[in-house]
Order: sequence, then C-alpha cells, then structure tokens
Amino acid sequence: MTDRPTVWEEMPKINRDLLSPLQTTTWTYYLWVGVLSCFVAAGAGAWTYQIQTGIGQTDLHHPIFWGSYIASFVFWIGVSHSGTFISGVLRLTNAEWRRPVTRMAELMTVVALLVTTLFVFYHLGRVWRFYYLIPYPNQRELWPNFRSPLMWDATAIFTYATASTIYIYLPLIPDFALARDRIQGWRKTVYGWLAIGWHGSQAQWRTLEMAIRIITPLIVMVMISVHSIVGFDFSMALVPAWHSTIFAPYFVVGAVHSGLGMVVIGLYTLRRVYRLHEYVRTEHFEKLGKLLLVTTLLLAYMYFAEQLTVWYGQVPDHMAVQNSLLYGAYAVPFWFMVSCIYIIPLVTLVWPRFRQWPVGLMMIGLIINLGMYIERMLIIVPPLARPRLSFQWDEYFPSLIEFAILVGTLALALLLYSLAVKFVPVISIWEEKLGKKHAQEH
Amino acid sequence: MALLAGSMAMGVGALYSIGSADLPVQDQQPVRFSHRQHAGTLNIHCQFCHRYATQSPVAGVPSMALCQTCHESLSETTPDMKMLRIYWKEKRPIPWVRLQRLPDHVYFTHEMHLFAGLSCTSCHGNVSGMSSTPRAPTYEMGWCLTCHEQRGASHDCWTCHK
Amino acid sequence: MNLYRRTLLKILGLTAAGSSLPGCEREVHNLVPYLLPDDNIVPGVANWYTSTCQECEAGCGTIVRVMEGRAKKIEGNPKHPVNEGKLCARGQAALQGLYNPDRLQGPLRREGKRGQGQFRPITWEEGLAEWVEQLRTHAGKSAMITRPVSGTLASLLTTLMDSLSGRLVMYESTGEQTLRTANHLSFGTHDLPYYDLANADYLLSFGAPFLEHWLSPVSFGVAYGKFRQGRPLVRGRFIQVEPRLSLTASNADQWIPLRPGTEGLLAIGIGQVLLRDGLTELSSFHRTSFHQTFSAFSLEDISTKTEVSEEMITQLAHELTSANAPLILGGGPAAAQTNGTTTLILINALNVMIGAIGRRGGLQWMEPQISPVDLARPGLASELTLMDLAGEFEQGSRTLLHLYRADPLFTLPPSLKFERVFDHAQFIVSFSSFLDDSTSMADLILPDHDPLESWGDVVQQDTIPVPAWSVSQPVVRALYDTRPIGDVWLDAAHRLGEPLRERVPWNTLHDMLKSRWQTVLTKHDSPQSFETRWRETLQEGGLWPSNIPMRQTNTVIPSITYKPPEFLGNSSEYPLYCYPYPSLGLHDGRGANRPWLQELPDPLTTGMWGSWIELNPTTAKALGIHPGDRVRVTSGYGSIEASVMVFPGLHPDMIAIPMGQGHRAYGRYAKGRGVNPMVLLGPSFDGQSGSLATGGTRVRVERIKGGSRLPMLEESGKNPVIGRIQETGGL
Amino acid sequence: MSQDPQATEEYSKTAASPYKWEMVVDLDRCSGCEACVVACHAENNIRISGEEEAAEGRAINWIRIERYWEGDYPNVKAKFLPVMCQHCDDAPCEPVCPVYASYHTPEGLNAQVYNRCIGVRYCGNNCPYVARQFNWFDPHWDEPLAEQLNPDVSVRSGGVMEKCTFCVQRIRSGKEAAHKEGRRVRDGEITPACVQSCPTSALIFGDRNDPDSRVSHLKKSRRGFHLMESLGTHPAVTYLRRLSE
Repeated sequence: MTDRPTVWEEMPKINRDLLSPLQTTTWTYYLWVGVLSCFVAAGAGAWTYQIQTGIGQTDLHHPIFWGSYIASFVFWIGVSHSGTFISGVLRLTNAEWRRPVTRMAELMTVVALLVTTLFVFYHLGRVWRFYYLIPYPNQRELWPNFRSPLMWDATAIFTYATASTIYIYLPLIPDFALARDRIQGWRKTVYGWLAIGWHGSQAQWRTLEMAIRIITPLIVMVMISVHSIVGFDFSMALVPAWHSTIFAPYFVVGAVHSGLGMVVIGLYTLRRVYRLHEYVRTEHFEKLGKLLLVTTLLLAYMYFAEQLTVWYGQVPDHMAVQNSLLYGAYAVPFWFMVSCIYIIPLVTLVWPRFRQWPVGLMMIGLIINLGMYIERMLIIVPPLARPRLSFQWDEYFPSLIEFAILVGTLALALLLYSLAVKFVPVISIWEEKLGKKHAQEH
Repeated sequence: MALLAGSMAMGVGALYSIGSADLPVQDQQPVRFSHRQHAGTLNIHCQFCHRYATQSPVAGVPSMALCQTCHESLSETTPDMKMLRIYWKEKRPIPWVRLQRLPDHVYFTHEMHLFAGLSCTSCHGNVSGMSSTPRAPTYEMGWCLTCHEQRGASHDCWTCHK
Repeated sequence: MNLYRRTLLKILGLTAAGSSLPGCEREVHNLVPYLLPDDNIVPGVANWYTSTCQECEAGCGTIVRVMEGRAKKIEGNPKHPVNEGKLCARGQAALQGLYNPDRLQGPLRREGKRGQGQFRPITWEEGLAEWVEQLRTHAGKSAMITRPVSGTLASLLTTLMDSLSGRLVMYESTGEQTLRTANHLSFGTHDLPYYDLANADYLLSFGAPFLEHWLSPVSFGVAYGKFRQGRPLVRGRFIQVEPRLSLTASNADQWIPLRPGTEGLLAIGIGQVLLRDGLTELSSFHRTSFHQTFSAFSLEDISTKTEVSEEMITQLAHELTSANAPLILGGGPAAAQTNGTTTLILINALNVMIGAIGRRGGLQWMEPQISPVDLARPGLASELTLMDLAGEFEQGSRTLLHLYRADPLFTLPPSLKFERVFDHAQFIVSFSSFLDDSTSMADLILPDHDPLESWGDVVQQDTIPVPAWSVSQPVVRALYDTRPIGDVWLDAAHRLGEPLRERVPWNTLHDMLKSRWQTVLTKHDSPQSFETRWRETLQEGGLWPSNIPMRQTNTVIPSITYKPPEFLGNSSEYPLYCYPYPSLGLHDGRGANRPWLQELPDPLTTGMWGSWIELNPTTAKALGIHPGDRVRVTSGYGSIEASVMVFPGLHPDMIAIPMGQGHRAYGRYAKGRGVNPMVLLGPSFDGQSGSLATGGTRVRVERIKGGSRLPMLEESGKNPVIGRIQETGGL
Repeated sequence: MSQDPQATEEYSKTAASPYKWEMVVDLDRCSGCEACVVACHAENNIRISGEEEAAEGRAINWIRIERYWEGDYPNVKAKFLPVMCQHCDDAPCEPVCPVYASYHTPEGLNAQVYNRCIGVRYCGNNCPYVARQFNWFDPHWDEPLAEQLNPDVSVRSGGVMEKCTFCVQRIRSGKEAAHKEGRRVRDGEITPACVQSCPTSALIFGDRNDPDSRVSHLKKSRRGFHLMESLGTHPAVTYLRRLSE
C-alpha cells in the first residue's frame, strides 16, 4: 500500500511509452514498409498473372488438385488462433501475465484472418465467379450446397472473423478514447469515431467488462469449432490418410502450436523495436515457452497416435501415403518437419534456462512455424499424390508463381501488422494499468 | 446508414441480375427489316421464313433467295428494299445483327419446344407488332425455369446445360 | 487465311463457331444467311455422309458427321464388311488432316535452293503449265512414288504412267511385302487370305501385330472381340511369340519371348513335334518335303537358339492339335529380319499341318471378283524396288519425280541413300497436302484435296471374306485452293493432247469414277436406273457382294532351308538388337502432324509427344541407366539420342524404339519432335521379298548427360522415385 | 426440353426416372487400342494440351487406358484398365461441391455443370478413380482445327472441372427422338462415342431399367465387379474380369 502513489505516477509513463509508436515514426519504419510493399506488389503481380493466364501457373495437376494455397490457408487460420487462444483462454483462466500479450495476439488474429481469406481466392479456378459461394437470392434460384464441408468452412470462418473483430474491438475502446484525447489531426476524428463516446464512466467500465466476459468464452468455442471444421475439409473426404477422426482436435492443437510460435516472434520483435522491456519481461517468454512445450507434447501424441493407427491397420491405400512420408518421396520434408515441430522444441523447451532466453524462444517460434507450414503441405499433398489407382501416383512442388504469391502474402501480413502497430497501441494500455493496480493490490 | 443500405441493395440487385445474356449494344440492323410488315400486315407465318424451327435446334435465318422469292416481283418502294436488292445483286449475304443468343453452355432446341406445343410468341413476344425487332427479353435461366416450373418440364441441369 | 474466311462466310450460314470458343463474349455476333439455300443442310442438324478411310490401306468404311458444312466426327460405317461400324484411333483422327493448320492451301513454286524449304504461292494455271512443260521435256523419264492407292485413281495413274512410259511405284513402309511374298510362294496367289480369327478357338501368333497396324487392325479388333467373348462357352486362347511385348502380345494369354529372328526356328520345332507325334495328316506331296524341312535341327538345338524351352515347344504343338480351330499368324518382328520370308513360309507350313487352310477359323481365299474398277494396279513396291528406282535416277534414265502422300526421305533409312533420287531428279512435283520431309524438296507443289473433300473409291479384296468396293465422296467443300490429284492429272493429260486424251477422256476423276461404276451397277442388271443405284451405293458407302464362294487353294510350299537371321554390326561392338516398331498412333510417321495422335499415349509405355528408347530393366541396370536418363544409340550407320523408358516386356539383348517421330518438316506438331529410329538402320534386306529388315541392325547404347521430362500418361512412371507398381487389384 | 403433360408426369413426378444409364467394360475384350480415347476427344471437344502441359501431367482424357505391369521378364504381363467417370450412385464428388456444379441427374448420371463450376477442385480430390480433369488454362486450337468442334458440347474455359458425361448430348438427342415417336429409347440406340468406336466391343452402354438390355444382362455376369467396391460408391460402370488361366 505504500507504493500506491508510485503506481499512479507510473500511469503517464505507461501512456507515453505505449502511445509513442502512434506518435513517432523513424525512417527505418518507412524503409521497412517500403520493402514490404514491394514484396506485396510482386505478389499481387503474380496473382494478376495467374488470373489472366490460368490457375495452371501453379504446379498443380491431377490428381493433386490442392496444394500450397490450401496449405497456406490452413496455416494462416492456425496463426489466427493465437489471438483467441492467448487472450481468450488466458483471460478465462485469469492468467495475470497475459496483459502485455493479448493485444499483439489479437491483432495477429485479425491480420491472419484477412490473409487467410485471400488464399481461398488465390485457389479458385474461376475467382471472378466467387459469388456463387455466397447464399444470396438470385434469378437462377440456385443456392450453395450446404452439404459441402467447404461451405461449413466458409460459414465458420465468416463467424470467426466477425466474432474476433468484435473481440479485438471491445478492449480497444478505452485505448481509442485515450488516443483521441492525446493525438491531434485527422486521426483524432477517426479515434473519436472508434471510441464511440467513451469517457470512462463507471457504467461504461461495467458494461465493457461484462461484454468482454460474455464474448471471451464464446470466441474460444468458435475458435475450437472453426479449426475443427477446417479439419473436416479433409477428414470428410474419401482421400486415403485424410479420412481420419483425429483430424479435428489435431488441427486445433496444431493451430495453437503455430499460433503460439507466432506470438513469441511478434512479442520479441515488438519488444526490441519499441523497447518495451519493462512491459514484456522474461517471465512472459518463460510462460509462453511452457505453453509451447504443452502443445508440442500434445501435438506429438496426436500425430503419433494417427500414424500408429494407420500402421497398425496396414490398409494398403493408407500405407502408400505413410510409406511415402516415412521413407518415400516425401521423407526429407517429413523428417525435417518432425524435427522442427516436435524434436527441436522438445529438447530445448524442457530446459528452464532456455525458456528464459528470449532470442532462443523467438528462434523456436520461427522453427515451429516453418515446420508447421511444411506440415500443412504434408497433410495435403502426399495423400493426394497417392490415389488408390497407383497408375496416377505423382509428385508436386510449388511453382515460382506460387512462391511469389506466398511470399507476397506473408509480406502483406507483416505490412498490415506494421501498419496496425501505428494505429493501435500494441499493448492494451488500460489493461496494463489494471494489471499494475492488481499487482499492487495483492 | 441509408447510404449503406442503398449500396447494399444495389450490390445484391447487381448480383441478382448477373446473367449471361448479351447487352443491348449495336442493335442497328444493316437493312431495317420490319416484322410488323411481314408477320403482321402481310401475315406471313413465322415458319415460312424461319423454316427449320420444327426440325432443328435452331430456327434459322431465311436465305437471301427466300427473301427474293417475294421481293423479286415487288417494286422498290423503300430505301431498305433497295438495299436488299443491292445485296442480292452483289451476291452478298446480309450480315444481320444477332439479337438473340444463348451462351455456349446452354442447350436449347426449338424443335422440342414447338413439339411441346409452345407458340413462337411465348418466348419471342409479339414481334408481328414491332416495326423494329428489339433485343429479346433476356433469356435468363430464371426466366426459363419459371416456364419449366409452370409446365412441369424437367428441372434437371443437364436438360438445358451441355 | 483471308481468302479462307471470306469463303466460309459465303458458304456457311451461321457463324456459330465463334461462339463456341471462350473469350468472345464481347463481340458483336452476326447472323449471316445463305445466299442460296442448300437443301441438304438444315442448320443445327447433323448430316452423316459415307466415306472410306484412307489413313491406311485397310479400307474401312466410314460415316462422317457434318454440320453446317463442317466435318465434326468420323465413325465406322456399321454396314461396311471390313470394320462393322468400328474405327481405330488413326481413322478418327483423319479430321485433323482435313483441318490441319499446316495444310498447303494452294500451289507452290520453290524459291531459292532445293531443300531450303522456301516456296512462293502461284496460280494453278502457272503451276499446271510449268508441270506440263516439264512432262514434255522429260518425256519417258518420269517416275511417281505414291502411297498405295486403289480403285479409280489407281487405274488412272497406272494408265497415265503407262502412256508416259513412266514408272509408278506404290510404296508403303508397313506394306507387309514379306507376307505377300511368303504367301505367294506358299499358295501361289498374290491375294492375302482372310484370317478367320473370329471363328478360331486357338491363336498362335508369331509377332503379328494384328491389334495395332497389321493388315486390317479394325477388322482384326472386331474379330478379336468375338474370338474372346463372342461365343457362348468358347473363349479363344491366344499365344503370342515375339521378342518384345507388343500391345497385341499384352492381350495374349501367354507371351513367349524368344531371341530375335528365331521365329522360323521355333516354327520348325513345333512342326517337328507335330510330325514326330503324328499329330498331322499331310498329302504325300508335303510329307517328304516337310519331313526334310522340319527335321533339319534337333529340338535341343532349337531350344537353345530360340531360348524357348523344349517343353514349351512340345506344349505349343499339342495345344495346336487339341484345339478345334487353331490358327497361326506371323508378322511384325518375325517378318522384319533378313530371313523374314522364310519364317513366314514356315508358319504357313504349320498352318497347312494343322489343317487351317480353307477351314472355318483358318485361312480362306474368296473367288476373285470383278471389281467396279479394274485392279490393274501394280503390286506394292519393296525397298529394293525403290533402290532400283534410285539407280534409274542416278543413271539419268529417270529425271522427273512425282510424289504423292509418300515421304521416302523420312520412312527410309538414310543409309539407303535415297536422297540420290532427289539429288539427281531434274524436277520434282509433289501432290501432297503437307510439306513433309520429301515434299519440302520439291520444285513444284500441286496440293491434293483432303480425302474428305474428294471423290474416290477403294477396292479391298484382301483379308476380308467378301470384297468391299467402297466409295468416298466429298463430305465438305474444299477448304483451300487445292485440286484433287485425279483432276490435275486428267487436266495435264488433256494438255499433253493425243494420244493421252483419248485414253482418259474424262474431265474429272468424278466423271471417270461414275463411268466406271456405271458398268458395274448396270451389270448387276437391276431394273433401277444407274442414278438411283449410284445414290444407294453412296448411301451405303459402297458395294459388297455377298455369298462369295471360297476358293480352293493349292499349297505349293517348297522344301525350305532355314537360314539364321543376319545382323549388320558385330556383336562385340554393337551388343544389342534394335527393333523400331510402328507407333500405334503415328504409325510410320504419317500421323505425327495430328495433335490427337501426338497426345495419344502409347498404350504400353504411356509416352506422348516424343520418342523414347525402350530397355529391359536388367539391361538398363547393367548399363547403369535409369528411367528418364538420356542415352545415345549408335549403330554403324548413325546415332540418335533420346530418353530411356525401362520396359519390362523386352528381350534383354534388344532395344525397341517407336517410329513416327523425328520429322525435319511436316508441320508444327511434327517438326523437330523426337527422333527417327530409321537413322540407325543399315541396308539389310530380306532377299526374297526385297523388304528392308528393320530388325537387322545391331546397336550399342551409352548414357549421356542430361535427362528430359518425357510426357507420360502414367504419372508414376515419370518419376523414378516412385518406381514401378505391381499391384493390379482385381483386374 | 418440355414435354406433354402425360410424359411430364412420368418423367418428373415419380422418383425413379424411366432410364438409368450404365456401362459395362469387358476387360477380356479390351485390347488397349485407344480408339475410344480419340473418339472421346473428337466428340467432346477435349482440349489439345500440347507437349508442355502433357509433361506437367495435365493432359486431359475423359477415358484413359491404365496399364499395370505384373511380374518380371520373361513372365511379365501388361494389363489394361480403361478408366472413365464411374457415374457412381453415391458419388464422393457430389456432396463436396460447394456450388452444386457436381450433382446427380435423375437418370443416374453424375453431372458436371461447367458454367456453375468455380474451380475449388474438391471434387477432383475426392474422386477415388481420378476421373475428374481440370482445365488449368483456357483451351486453344490452332486455326482451323476449331472447325471440328462439336456444337452439342460446351467448350470448357480455364478454371473449370470436367469429366466423362457418358456423352450426355447423345443421350439427350436419343431421348428426344424417342420422345417424338412416343416410345422408350431402344437398347443400343444410344451409344457414347467410346462405345461406338470400340473395335472389340469391350464397352457396352445401355439402360439398367430395361431388364432386357445388354447392360442388364452383362451386369449379372459372374465376371462382374466394380472398381474399389469397398468404398461404397456404387459405380454405374461394371467391369468384367479378364480371364486367364
């Protein structure tokens, strides 16, 4: 209780620290945005070229009809789960350390979701007819087919996008109000609009907290169902090695795995760039490290269980896929992937000292995400490449156009995130303050 | 808000009406042929000129020789009749502008529709009252379906799509 | 192109073709009416016209679907006795000859040096005038190389070349000269018999590729269906003996590989067992001669040389005798050796021993019939005949060369130096529709109509039970400024004046055709007028008299001495046999400009759009060669480079290469694609028939740098990582 | 197509359509000659892929002859298996299409409506027979090859899935002819292009609802089996086993 005045003294500093990215911009930022924009433009050019000439610019060919675009779709959906998981689940469990992390993660959710939807469009053979997917009244009296897992998917993602937008917006209101009061110029008007008349009355605080309390469990449920449904895209199919009951939970855990990895990367980068060492402390990295260890073990168990069942069953159709992974055409990426997402995280993260090493954790995050990207590819490609008629067995490797689009999209995600950092405080200011207050009360 | 609602309505409306029919551009025919004169005043039967309608998917445009069977004995009272004569003399076919066209993915046969007892006017309108033939009512899928529904004809996609 | 467009608009009613292509949605669409109505054309409704397929010499009857003046599809004529409504891949692809983008669109005159391939368009008048001038200059010194033609055109060309003291050579690289010679020596007739496969219940084939390109593949296909499943309770059994598992062999119940060229020896072995075990009844005439022939080798010796076990030889002999209606065929690789004729005569002798001659389910000849047009066409030329012709050109006794749908520069091995003819010829006229390897050497090109645009008839009296005299009529109007070869020759004959004019008084081939058919159709004294009968004939697709009696054949097989095959190149330097085989789609190369046929996967290797070298897996392993590797094949006469396909059904001492690719010209689809295996072959002949022994050259194979992605239908075959899959499930 | 009231009653009100089209492939007759392949290309406006696309595994064939090797030299066998769309009664490709471009007709055909297809290609993945083919690019014919195109069949643009239709255009015109004469389609009256061309008559097509049709008889053959029967797709194509000792 003696420190009480200090906490209140800290408040202006918190405001200053956390609003500073919104107020000052260095030349390196402009350079960074410029470079990213070039990559995005290259990706956009590649996409335009693909639309003009045909989807054949990919390396896809029968029987491998799905490739890197769908894999990226699954990957980015996974990344988008970081937000809801870190902030939603941790909020639900009242984990105090979440406070500096939530906003970063939620931003990631929104950015990743935007990027995810792009991949659907990249993938379509006739993207200009995308509106056939939308259920709207039309003179042809035609509706989409709700029996198709893809429609479930579209519905789920739309729901998730809506819900997570609301979810990120609610805790932003007080921060927008803060920005409104501290930033001049045209942005003041925008923040004014976004703050929807927030002036911090007791009633408003109560409503906000109630709203957050309601939406948090909902978003967690949506998140779990969304990725289950993405898993259904595969497990509902008749393709050997897709038709598996473990896919839904496996996809959810996989998503969280890569999402956590992504959060660690984001956390480390933002901390360095904006010198947020006071807010993002080693403790946070250690906690995230522990979580990563949990998902690693969980995912490894599920993966092992799935492969074991296939091996035990010895159904030739499925064995063809497994063999191609274990020692066939896909063995190199497979074992690389296994090391990236299971072995390396496991042997490093079990060491408490390692978990306290932010750079190391960041690198583990990178490795995990690289591995998970490959893992997504390996979920999609080998089963398609080993159809039951062995006459049609084939291989696939993404084409240059595909790489250009993938890299361009990654750049777009980074660009959107970088722009967002300039627009919203990367650490929830009011929650940070609340945390300080709580810490003091205990 | 009204703006938003308005633009949404426009968007949905645009989507609703998206179809495959031609847009009414360049409907100017090289010779101003009048269906009112031929089918109306002179009461020539549709199939006298469009003679393949009962035996073919397409109704067919009359050959120049068919035009000439009547026009040979007619004096040229209008500039368009003169035009026709010039075309015939030069042995050039008239490049009629196509007003009614179905996309390549539609299978439509005049033969079976006439066999089912439909009259030409059911789909083409009362052309005998029109001096210049306008672009037909857009042959949209919904329009076809309405009639198929009313008459209990097949709804299977492959009845009309190929 | 411009000309073509305008013509079309005049001729055709609806410009609907444009609308069937994507990406034209924004264009203004016009309806262009006919000037004059054509009573035969109802827009939107298809007409079917009969015609005759001229893609090979089998003479299948076809019907062509025509809509609004365009040919859409070719199908077999169900009433035709050769093919009974069926048609092979090549026959159906004839449409892409008609609509080939590389067709010659009018007469051309060479510019620049011969062989540079530069031509300028000229008018027909110019072209004809120049040609007639040349005919006058080179009077008595002209020659014509053509693909086999029959019917009216054949008699026209024969008559004219006769009158001009010219030499007419009909050449077909798969003309089965060996078989014709062997049959002549065995049965004393030039006609090929009808092999009654449909009614046989046991078939032993020494390499005859009857399901691919042999004689009349569609009619054999029809018969094969009946042979297998056409009769209740009887399913024919089929054994194929040859060093490479061909498409035909892969349909056999058993494929027996043997050492290349030893088919005759195996026949001796089988005959020996038949005689030894008293399983055959022979006339006294044959008994002595056969005993002599068939006991020349010991069974053990035969087994070693052929690599077929003694048990197998005995088993084959016993199976032949226990069958009710056994039949033996020989051809393909068996005929492609220096001892080809001998081998086939030995096979004929076996047919005599099993009583297949004149029997149902055996070999039958019909009584010769008088065809609507006389059959005064020369026999097919062998390669030796062509060599003789080349000699004449070298000596200068021939100076004017005519080419018609024959491409000897492509189909003959360069080692035969046939380009001598082109070097020595003072003037070369071609009537071909495409600038193929030979035609691009021409001085004057007077392109013929496509068969679908012209009148013609085909007389087929070989290999069928009833004669088929088929007619082909123009089913579409000529697309380009081309003229039918018959009309062009008649025109030239008239310009040359008497006495030629008198011998061929007709103005067009159509007139000649009709006048010839008139004699036949009225001879069959029916009350109807000729015009009615003629129309009926056109509707039917031709005339095929039924109830033709079978001819009694005398077997005149002499006493034969088997001689082993001879190969060019010694076995230490060139350890491997080489067998170029006609490709299923491209045949000897004439199909190479049809994209459908280029894209037709070879049924066994599934390769498309290219050439490959087939190697036995063991041999490949021994040479350190993997599938997809690039290799150089070298013989004493030339070398080629292509990628390797490992082919499990191949004698380990042999490589096989499909023919048909490696054109230096012949349009965008064929030019510069793949390799021509003929380059490897040396001047090795079967002396009796004068045929080139395509299997008679030895080669060596060595790996070279690089590898290429050969298009294959079998996805897994492209990739050595996946390798070969053995499972076939429940097939 | 519109019908007179009685026929309409018969066609659309009853659940079962008057026809159920099926095919039989007699492997004992099939010689692998590929006449069917060219027939199919000619009839159905199948694009010419060209060397480059063929090398990328993108050559389109609605019917293909698969060749399986068995054994090693000298006891090696090559077996042919013609594979086309099996027109499954429980087709895996149908429920996964998000826009109903793939659906089942009342006559048992597995239909693909090209103009509805947006190219998500799920159906292609889910077809265990790899019968579905995709247009990776717009088709192209060098002039004047396009003159040959069949006006009864759509030319598929790029980005669209396509596959064997059992030559629905032939079925349609056969039914129209029969309808105008007020009768059922006779057995053998309708033949898809592949069936028509097959020299050995290995392919047989007909109406399963007609108990006397050749297809109905052959389907009962003891040699009959379906491809991947265990998947429960209930194909409309019955194969007759090749006999060998």
